[in-house]
Amino acid sequence: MTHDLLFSITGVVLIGIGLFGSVASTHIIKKLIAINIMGLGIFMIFLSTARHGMITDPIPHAVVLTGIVVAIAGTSLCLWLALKIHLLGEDTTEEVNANDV
Amino acid sequence: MFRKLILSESLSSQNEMTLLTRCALALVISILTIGLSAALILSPKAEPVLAIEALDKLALSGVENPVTAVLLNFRSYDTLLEIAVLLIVAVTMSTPSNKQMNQSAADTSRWLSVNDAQFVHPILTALLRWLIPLGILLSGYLLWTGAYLPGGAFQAGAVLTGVGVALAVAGRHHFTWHLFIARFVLTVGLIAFVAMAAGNALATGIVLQYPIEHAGLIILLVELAATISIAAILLMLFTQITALPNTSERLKP
Amino acid sequence: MMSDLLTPLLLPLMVATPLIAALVSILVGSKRLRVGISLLFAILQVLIALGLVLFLSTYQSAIRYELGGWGAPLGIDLTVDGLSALMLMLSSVLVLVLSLYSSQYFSHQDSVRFWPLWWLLIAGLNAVFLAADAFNIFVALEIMGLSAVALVSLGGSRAALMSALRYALVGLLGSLLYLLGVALLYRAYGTLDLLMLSTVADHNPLTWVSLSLISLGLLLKTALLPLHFWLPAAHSSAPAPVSAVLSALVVKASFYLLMRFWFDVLSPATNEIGMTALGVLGAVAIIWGCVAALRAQRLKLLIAYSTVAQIGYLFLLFPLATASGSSMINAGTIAAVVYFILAHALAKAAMFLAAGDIQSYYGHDNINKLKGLVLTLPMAVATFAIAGVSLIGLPPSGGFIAKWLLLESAISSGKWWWAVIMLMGGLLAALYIGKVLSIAFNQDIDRPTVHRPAQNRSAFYGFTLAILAVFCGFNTEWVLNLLEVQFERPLMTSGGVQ
Amino acid sequence: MVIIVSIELWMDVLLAVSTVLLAGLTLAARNVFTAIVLYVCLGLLVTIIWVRLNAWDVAIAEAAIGAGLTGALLLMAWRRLNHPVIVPSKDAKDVS
Repeated sequence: MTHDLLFSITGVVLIGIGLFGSVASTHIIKKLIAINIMGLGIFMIFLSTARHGMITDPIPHAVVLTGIVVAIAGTSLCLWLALKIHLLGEDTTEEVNANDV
Repeated sequence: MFRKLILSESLSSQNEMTLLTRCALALVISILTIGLSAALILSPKAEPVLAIEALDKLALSGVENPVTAVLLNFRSYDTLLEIAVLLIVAVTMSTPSNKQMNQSAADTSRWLSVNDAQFVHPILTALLRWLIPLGILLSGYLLWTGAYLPGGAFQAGAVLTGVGVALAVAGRHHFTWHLFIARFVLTVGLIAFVAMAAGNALATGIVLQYPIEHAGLIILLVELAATISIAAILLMLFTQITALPNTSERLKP
Repeated sequence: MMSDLLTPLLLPLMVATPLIAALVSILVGSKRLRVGISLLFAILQVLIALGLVLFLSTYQSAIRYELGGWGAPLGIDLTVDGLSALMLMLSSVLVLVLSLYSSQYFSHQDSVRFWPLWWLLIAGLNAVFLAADAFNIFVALEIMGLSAVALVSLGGSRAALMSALRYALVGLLGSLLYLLGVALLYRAYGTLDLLMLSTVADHNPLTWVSLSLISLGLLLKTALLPLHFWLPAAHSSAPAPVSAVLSALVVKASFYLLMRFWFDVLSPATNEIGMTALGVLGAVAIIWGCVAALRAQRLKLLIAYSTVAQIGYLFLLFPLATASGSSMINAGTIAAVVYFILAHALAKAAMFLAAGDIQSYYGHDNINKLKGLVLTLPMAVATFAIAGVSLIGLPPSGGFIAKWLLLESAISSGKWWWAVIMLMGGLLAALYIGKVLSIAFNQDIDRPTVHRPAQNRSAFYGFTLAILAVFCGFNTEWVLNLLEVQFERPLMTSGGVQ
Repeated sequence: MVIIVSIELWMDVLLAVSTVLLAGLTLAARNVFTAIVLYVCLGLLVTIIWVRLNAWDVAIAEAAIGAGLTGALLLMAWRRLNHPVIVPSKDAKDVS
């Protein structure tokens, strides 16, 4: 029991770290890494939930597998967009103010 | 919060937030983390009713690995939609990439073509002779044993992607993604899934319900198609992101 | 008898149709074929949705479909009740009109990616409206979110790509917060099925935390005020039909889920403070969105800010749904909000289409340079004006009915101050729409620099939507009746408020 | 609370603590390249945890997709983003 709780709490801490990183960091790749770390934390909660002594619940496992694939899809879409922007040239920072024209 | 985004390294020292806001953010998130942990510690875990039901019905699913049973039978609808998620990214990236990337006259009328690259990685090329058959074999093994042991379409697809990535990185081979055959390979997983759903609806009257006696075989076929698509899409993500506007610079360390 | 057996099949068909359309449009090589097949599937989808709505309103019973024949906790179910049938109907009608518009809007090069992504987006939308499983909603949200991002990026400009990237990051974060909430729910109750969750969920810290996380994730996707920062840029830099579908349907899908979770699935965990907080944010969004729309220089940006304001109205549902002291949920408020969704979706889509016509004719959409617009593009101005009537909430439009119902429930529950906000919002909306119209009717004519012949047909589609927005003010009875079709359990009448 | 002194538990505690530390280091890294490398290490460490949690299917997928392929994608994208664009793209400039 403590065993499962240990990894659940680890998951929560990972989520905290990831959440902070995804908001606070400005570099696109670091933001994506942070979001992925947050995903790892969530998966950890799912998988630690799956352990019930002798029985292992397969449903969270399937859920996490799906989650991993969705995560890489999202990550690569963001990377591709970043590259497209980079290939358009010009400077690489962008401050789009919500109020500008 | 998401106002400023930096794409290249040189500017990464800039911070959007002042130290104070960062501290405030850290404080808020640590409170949230502690609250969440407390909620987890205080609340009991549910009884594994669903797990027991899943393991009970395993015999009816056509496979012996419970995770494969969940992914391709009990909750196959999620897996179907998930392949659609991958397909979205594939479609987004499938534009014929910038013209200038192919000065080396790679044959773009074929899905996989051999080009006269200026630079070929000698060690990788030698390694590839072993890696490719080994990878395909391992992928097939993972797919086959996915029915009873850990493994299945995702793992097999990922291994197959590894083979493709090695092929692309070695420098001799080039993938073209907007051809019909490539588009077919990208979609075959979803096509097989939808066809299976429709076929099952005709056979059993319920969408996605397998006829029990053939369940194992149908699952294997759908998984095979899904493996091919997953591998192709993941490989495409990699090749589309690696393809630089000028190939000559690509393999410089 | 036969129809009873076949009707449930309409549920999986509703997801399968757009998926098949997406697959076909990926495989088909010629543009003409792609467009033709897309229109065919769009019509098919309207027929399927119509079948569902007819079934529900004649038999007055909700439908549940067990995919794979396993049944709820182990398998995944699809469900449709009055609310979701209405959303499906709305989305399929809008999709048909927008598909017709898009068939002319996109050149061959763009259409290679547009049609598959378009259909995948619609598959995601339909999957959200039909979903009865918490994790399935996550996957459906991802389909919707990622394809929306991809469609925004079709704009191709730096601004479009940048806003798509920001939208993608926000969307990913939102989905992850939602998934975390689902993980906690699974830990606490051992099930992902919404119907089961709604019967077992009770008032405890874990449920409360997971409701907050799910709400936060969905609020990010719905763009309620402090979390709206990504919306104006994304909605205003996308191609016109994409902007239309984003404002009309995509933000509504996540709001629909919020409604489900607050009033249905996790209602025991909700409390008055949370409800009021959401209402206050909504009120601020109304005022702030209107002011920002007034200050906007670009037409599409103005329309996007107006979306921020209109989303605010939707959130007035939360404080108004329960009369103080009573635990009964006011059905009139739900109906009002559903009316808001319908009327706003149609009016906003019409406006974006009109703006798209203006932009492709003039080559820009700078409001101050559109003097004399009424002479060059009279249809676009008419569309804008009629849709504006509904947004302001003037009779006899759908927007009027929505506001009327909402005002009524605000007064009857004794919370009249919300009514003041609503009236102010209407007034401000009249101002920003009046501003555009006064420039359009200005005597000095700005000659367009980029001259692309106006397409009468594409102007017609926007006009149709605007007329529909007004027209949906005439059949209130029918909508209210349909909304009463619910599952056999305290769906939207359960009281969890202390 | 009884503290069970077993090797397995200590191993898990060690795994958990090092995972958290590694995640913190990954995001604290000044250099993006370091962050990517640390993230891949984190992915491998987490793979071990998945094995400890009896999730072999997930462990295989995590090692291949989560750590391997994601790491490769991040690395490639990072390399390209730092690479100045020589030929200005013909893609559409800002329309607005």
